Amino acid sequence: MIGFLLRRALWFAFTLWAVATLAFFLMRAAPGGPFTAERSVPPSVELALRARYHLDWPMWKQYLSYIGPLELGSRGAFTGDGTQTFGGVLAGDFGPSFKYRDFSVNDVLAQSLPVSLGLGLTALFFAIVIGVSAGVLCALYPRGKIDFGVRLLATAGVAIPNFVLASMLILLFVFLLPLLPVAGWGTLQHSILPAAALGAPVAAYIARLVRAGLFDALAQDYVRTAIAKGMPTHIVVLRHALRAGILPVVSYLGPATAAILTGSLVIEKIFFIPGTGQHFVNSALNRDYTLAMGVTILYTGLVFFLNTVVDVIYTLLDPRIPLEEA
Amino acid sequence: MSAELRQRWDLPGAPMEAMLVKLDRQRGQSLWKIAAQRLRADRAARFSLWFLLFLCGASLIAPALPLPSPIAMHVDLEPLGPQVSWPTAGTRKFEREYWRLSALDEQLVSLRQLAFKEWQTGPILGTDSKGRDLLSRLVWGSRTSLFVALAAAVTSLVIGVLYGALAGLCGGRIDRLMMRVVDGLYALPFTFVVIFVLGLLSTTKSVAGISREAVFILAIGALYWLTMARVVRGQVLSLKQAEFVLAARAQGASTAWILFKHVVPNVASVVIVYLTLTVPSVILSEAFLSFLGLGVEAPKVSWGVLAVEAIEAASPLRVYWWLILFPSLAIAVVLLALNILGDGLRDALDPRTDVGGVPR
Amino acid sequence: MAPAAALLAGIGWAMAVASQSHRPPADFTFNNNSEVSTLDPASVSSVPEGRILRGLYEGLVIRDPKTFAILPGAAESWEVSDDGLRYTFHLRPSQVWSNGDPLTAEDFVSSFRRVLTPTTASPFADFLDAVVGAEDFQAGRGPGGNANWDSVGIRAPDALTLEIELGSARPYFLQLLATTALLPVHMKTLREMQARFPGSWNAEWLKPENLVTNGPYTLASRRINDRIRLERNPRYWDVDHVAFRTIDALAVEHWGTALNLYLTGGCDWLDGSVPPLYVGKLRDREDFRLGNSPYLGLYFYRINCTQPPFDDARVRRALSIAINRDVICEKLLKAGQEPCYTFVPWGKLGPYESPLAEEQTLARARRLLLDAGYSAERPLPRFTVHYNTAESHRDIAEYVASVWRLALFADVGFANQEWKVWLDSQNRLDYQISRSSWIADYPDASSFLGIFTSDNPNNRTGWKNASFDSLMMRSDRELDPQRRAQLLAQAERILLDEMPAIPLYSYVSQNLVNPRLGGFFSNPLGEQNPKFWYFKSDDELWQDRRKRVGAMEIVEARGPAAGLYSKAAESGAR
Amino acid sequence: MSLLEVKHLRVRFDTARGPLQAVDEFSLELEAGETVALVGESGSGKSVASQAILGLVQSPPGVIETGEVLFGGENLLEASRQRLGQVRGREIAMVFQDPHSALHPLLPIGVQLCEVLEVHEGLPRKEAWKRCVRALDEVGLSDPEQRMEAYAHELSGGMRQRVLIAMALLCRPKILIADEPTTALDATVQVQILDLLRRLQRDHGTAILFVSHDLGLVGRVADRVLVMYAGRVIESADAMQVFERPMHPYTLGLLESVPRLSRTSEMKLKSIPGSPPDMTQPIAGCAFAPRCEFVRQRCTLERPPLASLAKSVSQVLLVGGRRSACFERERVGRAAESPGGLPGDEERVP
Repeated sequence: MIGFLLRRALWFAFTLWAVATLAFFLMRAAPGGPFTAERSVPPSVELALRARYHLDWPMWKQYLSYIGPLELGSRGAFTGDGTQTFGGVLAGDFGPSFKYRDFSVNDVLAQSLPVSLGLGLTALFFAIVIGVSAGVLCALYPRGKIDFGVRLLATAGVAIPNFVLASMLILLFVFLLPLLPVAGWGTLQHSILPAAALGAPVAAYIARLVRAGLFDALAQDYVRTAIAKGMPTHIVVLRHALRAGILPVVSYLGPATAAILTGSLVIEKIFFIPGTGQHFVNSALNRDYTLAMGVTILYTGLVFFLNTVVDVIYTLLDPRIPLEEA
Repeated sequence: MSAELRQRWDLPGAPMEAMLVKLDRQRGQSLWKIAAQRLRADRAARFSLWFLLFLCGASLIAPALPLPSPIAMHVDLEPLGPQVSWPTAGTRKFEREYWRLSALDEQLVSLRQLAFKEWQTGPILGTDSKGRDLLSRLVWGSRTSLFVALAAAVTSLVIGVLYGALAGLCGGRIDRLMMRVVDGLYALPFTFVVIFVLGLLSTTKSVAGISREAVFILAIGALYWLTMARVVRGQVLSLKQAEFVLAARAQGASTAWILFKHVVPNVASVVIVYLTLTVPSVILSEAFLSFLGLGVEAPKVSWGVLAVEAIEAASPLRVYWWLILFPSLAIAVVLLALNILGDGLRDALDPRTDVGGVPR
Repeated sequence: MAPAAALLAGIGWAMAVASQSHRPPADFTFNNNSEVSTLDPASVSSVPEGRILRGLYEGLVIRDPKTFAILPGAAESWEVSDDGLRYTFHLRPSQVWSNGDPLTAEDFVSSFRRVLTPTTASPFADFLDAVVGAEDFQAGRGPGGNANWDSVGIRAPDALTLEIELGSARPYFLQLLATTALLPVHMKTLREMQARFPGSWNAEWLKPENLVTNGPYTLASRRINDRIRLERNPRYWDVDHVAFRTIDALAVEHWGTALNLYLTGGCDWLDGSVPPLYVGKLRDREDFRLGNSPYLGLYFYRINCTQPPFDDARVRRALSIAINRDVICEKLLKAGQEPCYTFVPWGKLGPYESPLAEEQTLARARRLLLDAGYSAERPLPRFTVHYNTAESHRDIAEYVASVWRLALFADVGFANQEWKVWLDSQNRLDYQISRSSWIADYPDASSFLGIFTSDNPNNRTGWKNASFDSLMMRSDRELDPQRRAQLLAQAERILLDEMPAIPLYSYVSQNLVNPRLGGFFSNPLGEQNPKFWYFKSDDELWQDRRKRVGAMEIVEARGPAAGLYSKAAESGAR
Repeated sequence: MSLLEVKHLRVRFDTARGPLQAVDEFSLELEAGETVALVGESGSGKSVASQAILGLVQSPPGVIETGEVLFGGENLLEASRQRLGQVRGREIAMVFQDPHSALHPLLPIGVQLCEVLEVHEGLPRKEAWKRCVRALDEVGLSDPEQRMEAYAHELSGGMRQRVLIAMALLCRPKILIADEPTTALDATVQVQILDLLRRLQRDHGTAILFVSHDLGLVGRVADRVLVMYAGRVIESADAMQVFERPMHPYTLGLLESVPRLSRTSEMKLKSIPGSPPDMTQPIAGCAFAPRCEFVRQRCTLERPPLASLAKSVSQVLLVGGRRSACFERERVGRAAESPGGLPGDEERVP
């Protein structure tokens, strides 16, 4: 176990480095910069701005100073305004955001991450509960009306773009039946509609996976054994079949959770939620180099962490697979 | 052995002979033939296949259909709801307004003018905020969407299969390294890459051959190959250990021979099924990128563009339901058909028949 | 079971964290359209930031929200010398910052000095260009090669007196002083933060817990992409005239969401462009203020004048003449936008009046094109219209292109570019025709015409004209309003003859406002000062409604029936 | 009345290529304490028939068309799902062919054992656990305590089959259906398992329906033998009779293909030529005809019924309940008695 985690950590560090490096140079190769604006600033001002964030340095120097807390010389400060120095990613400092100039990237993430986590976990809960129950229902009543209905809904859930779904939910539950707040963030009620919209495709996908997994499991010999033992249907399905049928869901949930927890631009925009999802897109569009790096590293870390968690859970669920091979 | 058998069976009982012939024929059937046979038996899958083929056909000959121009604006009108009654022909004359079409499409449009003259269908599905015909936009949008989806799926297929098969066949350290690369790429946020790649390439005008659409397709295809590579690698790995491959190897077959004779047909089933799943995700990705304004070039339409326009159509002030319903329906129906077809293909290609349900 | 429990626990935790920041609704909530990029006055001037900054800080002078007339702010009075070169401001005695520190003339001197300091990188340093020695100081030139503050004409003879000496007269100098760029900042906090957080002080001094301000409101909290909460500043000199105790500024970018919030009572005012689909639905509501509210913003197409065939003014003029602006405004946009044929929107601004534009006939356009050597037989080479991603830009581009195709036999393509890419290609003159817009910094024709001078970084057309440059220069120095207007008109005449850009229409403010809101005026700059806002009582609301003519659809006016009254509104014509 | 009586059972599978008649006119009687073997090639329908008794046929695609399964006078095919659950595992237990897949891979052995007692006898986990340990001990598993914690993949094939047998016998069922319980095992382990089954049968008096394709194995355990081909019983007899004088060419073929130590080297091990028929197609005559050495024209046109050999009531004593579905059974019987003999040439059809 420890060896496994150690090796994982090593790979994690390497992957993180590779992703960060790739992102760093990819971003700077894209046209336009953080200070390109519709209202052009005088050249001297742009120079000063670039100097403040060390964007006037050669690329390698910028890269090194971004990665580590290297002291690469600083500029003289004058009456309060000068260059910003930051410790580098290795010191846990992602630097100042170029777009949200009153915040460091750490601030931005610290503000938005709990929101995204709250929304994401609610959506995940919703998706897992609905998805698994729907899948089980299908297996209990195979090829009947319920099965067909669930499959249809599941396809619709995957097929309808979530922004369309979100608009429909709003019309339905805010204006037609005034039950829930239309937008904003803060209370549990606020999270219901966005979580539903965010979780719907995941729920649909889980339902399909569970259904397929259960059908597969139900055809296995060990299920026949269980039935021959006289186990009642609910034990057969929930204890025997589901245990095996849920495995594909577990592996799917790794990346899906990462995606859900980091939020969704569309949902956040429509429901006006201050989460991280919009930073993924906006930071890239704004050429907010540091914030974009921050969210990329965050996402990579999350994916890696969740995949590791999934692997551990997988080995707990399936004793046949040693952790090392996961 | 056969001579001996034939002798024994050489009897005046004709029914037996016929049975034998039949038996022989069945044994000789290839995987594909059996699969095709099974698919024919699956009514839902067969229907889906025909539906999709019909759709592809319709979108291919869209220029020749008597549809109004998808981009001609009639801005003085409020959006019209779907017209249930068959509209009287000639309420509006046909306007030959399109984006830059290929030579073939231009020919088709001319053909349409020859065949239908000025006649065109009325707003069967209604019109949008600029007075453009929704049906026409849906049909023309299907061209873009289906093409983009197919092309991206094929891109992902080619890269993914090659990469996955290579990793699986090489095995060992190379395999592990290649899969780690895939893991690493998985960890890159999707939108991030697309935005930068699109941004990067949208300025390089010098690569005139690569249109934005091509870039778009390549970018998406390049993102979907990851899963494909994993799937294929898994298949190849398990097949490598399969007895028939071992047997072929023992007989001294070359690797290439094994690959084409044994591995490819066996991987094909997984790949085809996965392909039917990729196409819908590409259609949805295109919708998402349209939401960001990174989708297809105006005035071209795609289902993604139409779906995005639908967001504005839903407001408590008024719901232009047809602008929401029909694009979503189009996407959903295609996805449904692809899913059913995918299920059917899996059943048909997987030698294990799909059984299910709890016995009493 | 364990994963499910962990999941539930996680939800609980995240919800707890999230609801910690949930506060009761503010007295007044409005949608500010986008997240403000910074609260540092030296760095920003755009409309959303302006609303917040005017609430937080108060400059020497402020503008009347309705007429833009200059009103006393931190300075209770001022004198201007006859030659217009020397301004003396007298600050209100016993004014304090929100932390209790006295507000002195020295605060203004150091704030202006900060704006002029190169490392501050303030884009508005040129607002002070006219001040003696300012340009030299900013460029680091001075006696002995060093920048010398002593030679700059901004001084504080005593704590309550501020003197500004100009090198050449600026007729609109007081208007400049009323911009957000020249608001005072509390330098003491700034220096403290610099000492405490050498790495991140730039952000630290603007945090709610650190920011010290002198305006009607203080910063209570701020969350990115969510809301900024302002709280009434009890130490503000005119606090009795501030109606709302708390104000929330939301950062909703999606118009549909903002509208939903407005309709469900989540906010009291939103502006921004209404999708054309819904203009008709809103038009009759009493809370939709539209039409008679011009906006000093121009929507135009830049032309890259360095490449053939667009280096020929006749081609550019032909392109401009062919476009029917009425169609764009009435059919595509529908919200009362004004067609523009000249570079100063509405053709009129204060004493200024634009020269007449060329006659708009298709024949004339074809004629010009023919003169330039192009016709149906020899059409213009294919060119591309660039625009940044947005549906309305796309629609307009499609319309314009179809006109050019049909009327001028041009083969037009499109390039839909992501914002930064679009800016970049404009900056590098890597385009042929590119959609653009410009919002005036201050209500003066020079704010529009000035961007076309040869050395202006906002020119971005490659067009250069020496006589235009000199006319603009002369108008800058001219004190007599009439003569100045004439000079500017001559300059615009040149622009109209040369057409380095094609003006299309001017923006219009489209406000959805709670009918109860008072002290709120649609104005050409979209400028609002939170100080003047208040809620009308039922009486006043009723009288207002009576005054308005026409059959308006009456909508619910949220807010206390007794109103949240501001004496500022009562005292005088504000 | 017999303990278990199956009458005229017909099972059909709806496959993609059309309906497949898996079991046709299957009848069976099982007395308490008796061992009956069901023998046939794979695909002959023996497994399906044995599973149909407990309603274990997957549906879809399986459909039980007609028939009765009478257990203590109660037709199990019409029993409610609940009642069926009570019978399964408690009254009639089953052991399956492949111990590798018959145990749940993701559940500890102990859980799988205990749940039987928990469900059927309502025992609390602790008591159930104790009894299960005893049961494992009884089937000769070493370290039963530890085995309870183990997972299936940690056990060898023989151990797994012992677990499955222990599981089946936990509730002391009246009938044990053993569907090829030893096929997937090593030869030495096979013998051990068979001995175990016999011992347990002796101890508990359980009736066993033993399904196998291996006639040699059947000889060791069975009292009576039913031979199936293409979904039908084609011969039914006491075990001794079958081995001494098979009366169906298929049974004969099966017997000849059993490796026996007693055979001399020149007595070649035979195999049955050809392969079983495609059962989705209607079969006109005897299903075995294409592979039969004794085939006559009549065989390809008319289906031979499963007829009793007793020509009179008095003969019943002699031949017992012996039945065969072959027109040429006498010839077969004669051929069987002369080892290596060819079918009588004299009767060849011109």
